[in-house]
Order: sequence, then structure tokens, then C-alpha cells
Amino acid sequence: MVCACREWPAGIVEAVPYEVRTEVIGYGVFEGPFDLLLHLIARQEVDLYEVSLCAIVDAFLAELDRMGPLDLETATEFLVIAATLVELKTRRLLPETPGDGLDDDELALFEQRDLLLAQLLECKTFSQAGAHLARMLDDGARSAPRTAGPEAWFLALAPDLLAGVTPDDLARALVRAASPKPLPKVSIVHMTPIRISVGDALEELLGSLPAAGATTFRAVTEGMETRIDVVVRFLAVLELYKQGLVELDQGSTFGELRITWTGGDDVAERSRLAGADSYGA
Amino acid sequence: MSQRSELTRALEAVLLVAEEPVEPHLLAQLLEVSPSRIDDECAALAVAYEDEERGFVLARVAGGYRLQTHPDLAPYVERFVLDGPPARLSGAALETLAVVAYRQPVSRPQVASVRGVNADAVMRTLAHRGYIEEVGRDPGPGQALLYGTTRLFLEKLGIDSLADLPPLSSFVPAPEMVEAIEKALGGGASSSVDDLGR
Amino acid sequence: MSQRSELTRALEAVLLVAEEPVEPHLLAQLLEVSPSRIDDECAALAVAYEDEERGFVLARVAGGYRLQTHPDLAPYVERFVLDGPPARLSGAALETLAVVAYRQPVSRPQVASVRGVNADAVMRTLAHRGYIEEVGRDPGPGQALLYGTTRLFLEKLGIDSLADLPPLSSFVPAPEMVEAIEKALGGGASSSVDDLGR
Repeated sequence: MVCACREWPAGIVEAVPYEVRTEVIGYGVFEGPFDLLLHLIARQEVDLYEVSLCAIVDAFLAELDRMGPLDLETATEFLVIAATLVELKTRRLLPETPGDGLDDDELALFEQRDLLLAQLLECKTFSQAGAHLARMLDDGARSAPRTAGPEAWFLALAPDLLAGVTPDDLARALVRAASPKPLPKVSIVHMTPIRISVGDALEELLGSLPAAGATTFRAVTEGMETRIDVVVRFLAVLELYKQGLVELDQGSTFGELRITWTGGDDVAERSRLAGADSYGA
Repeated sequence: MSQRSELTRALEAVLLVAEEPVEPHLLAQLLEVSPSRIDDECAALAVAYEDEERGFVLARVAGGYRLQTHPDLAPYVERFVLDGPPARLSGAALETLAVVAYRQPVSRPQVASVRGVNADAVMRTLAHRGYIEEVGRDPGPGQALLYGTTRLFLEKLGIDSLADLPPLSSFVPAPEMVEAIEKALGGGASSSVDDLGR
Repeated sequence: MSQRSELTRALEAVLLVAEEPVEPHLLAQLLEVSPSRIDDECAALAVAYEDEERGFVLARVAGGYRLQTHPDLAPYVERFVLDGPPARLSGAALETLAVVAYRQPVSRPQVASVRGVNADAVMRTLAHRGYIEEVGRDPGPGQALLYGTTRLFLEKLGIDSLADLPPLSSFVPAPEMVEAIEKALGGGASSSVDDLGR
């Protein structure tokens, strides 16, 4: 919902629990300042109920720093938010001013804070609406409409079959025609919701990663046709990461997710023996 | 089964050759009955297809009727359709699409202000995919181009009209989330939360 | 009726989305049964459609199966073609036309090998409409007829010459795809696609 990790296989982001994701996706894939701020707040919420403004402001600035060069417009958007946050933080650190009246500066600051709050809630609302649209699009895609059109003999009646067709349409049609076609083969695995467990996927990874040393998420999901297979594989990679057996990193903002085996050889051997029968390892 | 009415049979034939959803008034004109009669016939036919466990369904989509495959059979159909499933939209694109869907007609700067980032590239992608289009110009100063969602958008979602989208209010963050954000920004309750009503 | 088999339902779904007759061996592969089982299923389904007096029939055409309108209902379909939304080339026909346009002069077998399906019927339709024509014979063995697009084609598309066709590269998502597509277009394809840029 918050991060747009476009380099990952389709659909993975919304399928993975949020808390799991935050561990890996910390490196500047945020679509905007609101996204980033919401992400940082959510992370705080996950860690402890007591939300710390100071920690969030520091994290926001650190994130900004880590993002490296930004175009002027984007940088401005982030800096405006950062300035407001810093002001709020400063205000928090100063001792309470005696007296009950608020001066103009304070009022302005509160207005800014309210505006920011409204913006964050609005952004969050639309991001949730977007996630819902994604689900609706998925559901919609499960039904394919009839588009064969009238039989050839009726078409003789139509005045102009190329009406509205543009040269671009033609180029797209050529790309469709000449693109490699998926093999028309139905496997029954496809019909069963979840057949491959995270355990199976883990074992397969344990079988191949130590020898491979370093690879990418794209490579370990190559040839997978269903979303659920990819998601299961992703969860398995996360599990290895949590156990400290692999390092994960992304070279650039939209780069590949690289996986490096750090567990040594004996670990792989032990884990594999501890598991069930080897799964195509 | 026998003695099916000519109306039902003709309806089935026309829907079979249609390439996009057919509006009831066009069907009514072709089959020389009232649009409400068409609606009744289509509703009955849709129920019959379900009861008969057909591999296809009659759906009401984007203001018209169309035959489409039963969602249960998606695995077979996906394998058959050469294009494969369409590339999915990024989170940014989905968010932008949501803003356009719920706020239309809306200008690019308005979209950008909701998301806090420039939306031009994402909106071009959405227009290229045929999900959004220019629908007019802001009458005010600047005459910004206004965008709205397309008929294709409804077709892809499989809904009849924008009224079938869940209300935006159902996506407003839960009270705990609101509270967390408020706390994060340091301060008590604020009136602006209520402003999000729409 | 109830308890229809998954096979029958999947068959109905695939036939609904198919734009051209589907060969039994392809259906057999998709549905993981033998081709003769497909023939039996299709025969039974065809009889059922007749018995149920459907508006459509399941026909065996050009070596494959397809759903088409019942001949009785032709008058309604004709009215729809004339009064409904303007009829356009089917996706299959447009793809074929695109292959001829970009790859010309090209033989029927070459077009078929790019698209992976027999192109004869579609090419006849395109020739009949005056969008493509015979432009010569392959000098090699077999002397296959070669096809190219017509002047009418350029007029309908609103372009002056083939050089105005957009370069493919702007429509291909990834560089690897360009290679795959050029390979699919066959031998001299990459040069002939580039030639269009002149």
C-alpha cells in the first residue's frame, strides 16, 4: 500500500503482510513524502504503541538523505514536509510556555500540522482505495468477454472495417502477433489454491542458494506462472533473511532485489537434512 | 427444453456477435421490444446460465450486456488467450487511478496535491492503457485539462457504472490509524479529520 | 440441469473467447483429454444447443470448432451489424493485417508461422475487403504467392506511405522482446522492419 516496488513481480506487494515488508523495503522506493511519512508512522505503530515524533522526524530526514539526488520538484515536496516536521519536533522539545494563550506562530504551526494530518489521511484513503481497485481489476480479469464479432459473411455489410484503426493500433497488433506465446497447457496445480508451501520453497532455496552464492529474486522465481508461487517464494526468502542466512539488497531504486547467501555450507546441509524429502533441489 | 421464444434466441445471437457491452436501448431497437423487457429477458437469461452451470455468464457491464467466461474457469481461459494476463498497475498508478475515479473530473495538479508528488507520468500511463481520458477543461483560470475514467475502466473492473464503486468513506483509515498519525505529528484531536468526509 | 462436468464448462468458456475456429488437438491439450474425447464432447454440446433451441450453434469449421449464430437469426445479426456500433476487424484479422503490412511482400505460410495459426480465411477476408493484394511470387521453390498492402489500406489508415507506420520499438516493453519479435517475424524481418523507418 505504501511502497510502490515496481521491480518486483506483479502483485507481490499487496500480498505480503505489511510488517514483513517494512524490514526489507527500507531503501527509497517511496512514491512521495506522504507515502514515506505514513510508512514511518506505521513502522512506529508496529514497534510500539507510543509513537515518537522525534524518531519519525529523524527517520524521515535520514530517508531523504539516503534517497540521494532528486529532481527539484520532488525534493521540494519532501523538504516542505520535512520543514513542518522539524518545526513540530522543535516545538515538542521546547519547554511548555507558561500561560494559556497561543501566539500567532504557534497557531500557524498547528494549522500546518492539521493540514499535514489531513493530507496524510487523504493519501492513505486513496492508497487503500487503489488497493481495492487492484482487487476489483483482478476479479474482473477472471472473466474474458466474447470479442469474436460477427461471422465473416456478415462483415460484408459493414461499410469500413478499418474505421477508427490507427497506425499505432496496427503496430500494437504486430507486437501481439509476433510476441512469444505461452504454451497452451493447463496444469491442474493451477486449480488448487496453495499447493506449494513455504517449507517446500525454503527447502528448494536451501538446495540451490549456497551453490549459487548470489542471485536475484527474479532468477529464483523464473518460470513461475502463478502469483501464489511467487508470493510463497518471497515469504521463503524473507524467512532466510530473518534467519540471517541471506543478505538482501537493491542496487538502485527500481533495481533488482539481490539475494546473497551468507549462511556457509554446513548450515545449508543441516537445514536440508532437517527438512522433508528434497524438493527438486 | 423447447419453444424458446424468438426474442430470447435473437438476444443470444446478438450478444454472441457483439464486441463490447450492448446497451439495452440498442437491443430494444433491434428486437423491437421495450428496454425494460430487454432488462427482464437478460436477467432471466443470466439466471438460467447460472442454473445450467454454463461455462459463460451474461453480465451487465459498463452500461450494457455482454457474454463473458465464468470466473471459475479463468485458469483455462488464461492459458488459451495468447496475450496472457495484463501487466498489473503499480501502487502509484493504482492510487492515482483511485483519485481520478473518485474525484472526477479532476486536473493533474489536483491529483498531484492528493499524492504529494507530480502525477504526470503516471497519468500518461493510465491514459495510454485506456483507463482514464480527458473529459473537458476547468472553466476557471488556467483552464486545466480535466480527467475522468473511461468505459474501458468499467469493463476491466466488470462493473456497470461508477455508482458500483464502494464509497470512498469505506477507505478512510481506521480510528487507530488516525490516532497514530495524530500522535506522530504531536498533538491532540483535530477538526480537520472530519473534513475527509467525502 | 446440474453437475455439468468441468470439461464441458471449460470447453464452453474457451469456445466463447476464441476468435477463430479452435482445432481439436489444441482443445485437447488445453483441457488435458484426448482429441477424440474433445470431438465427442463437442458433438454432444452441438446436439444440446440444437435441442435447447439456443440462438447459437457449435459448428465444425475449417478443421476446428467455433460458436456461431444460428442461421435462423441472421436477420437480427444483420441489423446489429448495420445499426449497432461500427463493425471493426477482429483482433485476429488486425494482427494478420499488421504482419502483412510490416513484413511485405509475404506469403501465407510466412504469416501463419508468425501468428502460429492458419491465416488463409483471414487473408481471404482482408483481400476481399481490398486491404491486401497479391504482389508477386516467391522466386524460390514452390513459388508461393506474395502479399502486400494496398493503396486503400494506406488511405483508410490515413498515412501516405508505409514509411509512416510507427517503428515497433516504441511498442515493445522490453529490449529482449524486440529480439524475440524480430525472430518470430522471421529471417529478413529485422531489416524489413527497419526499412520501414526510411
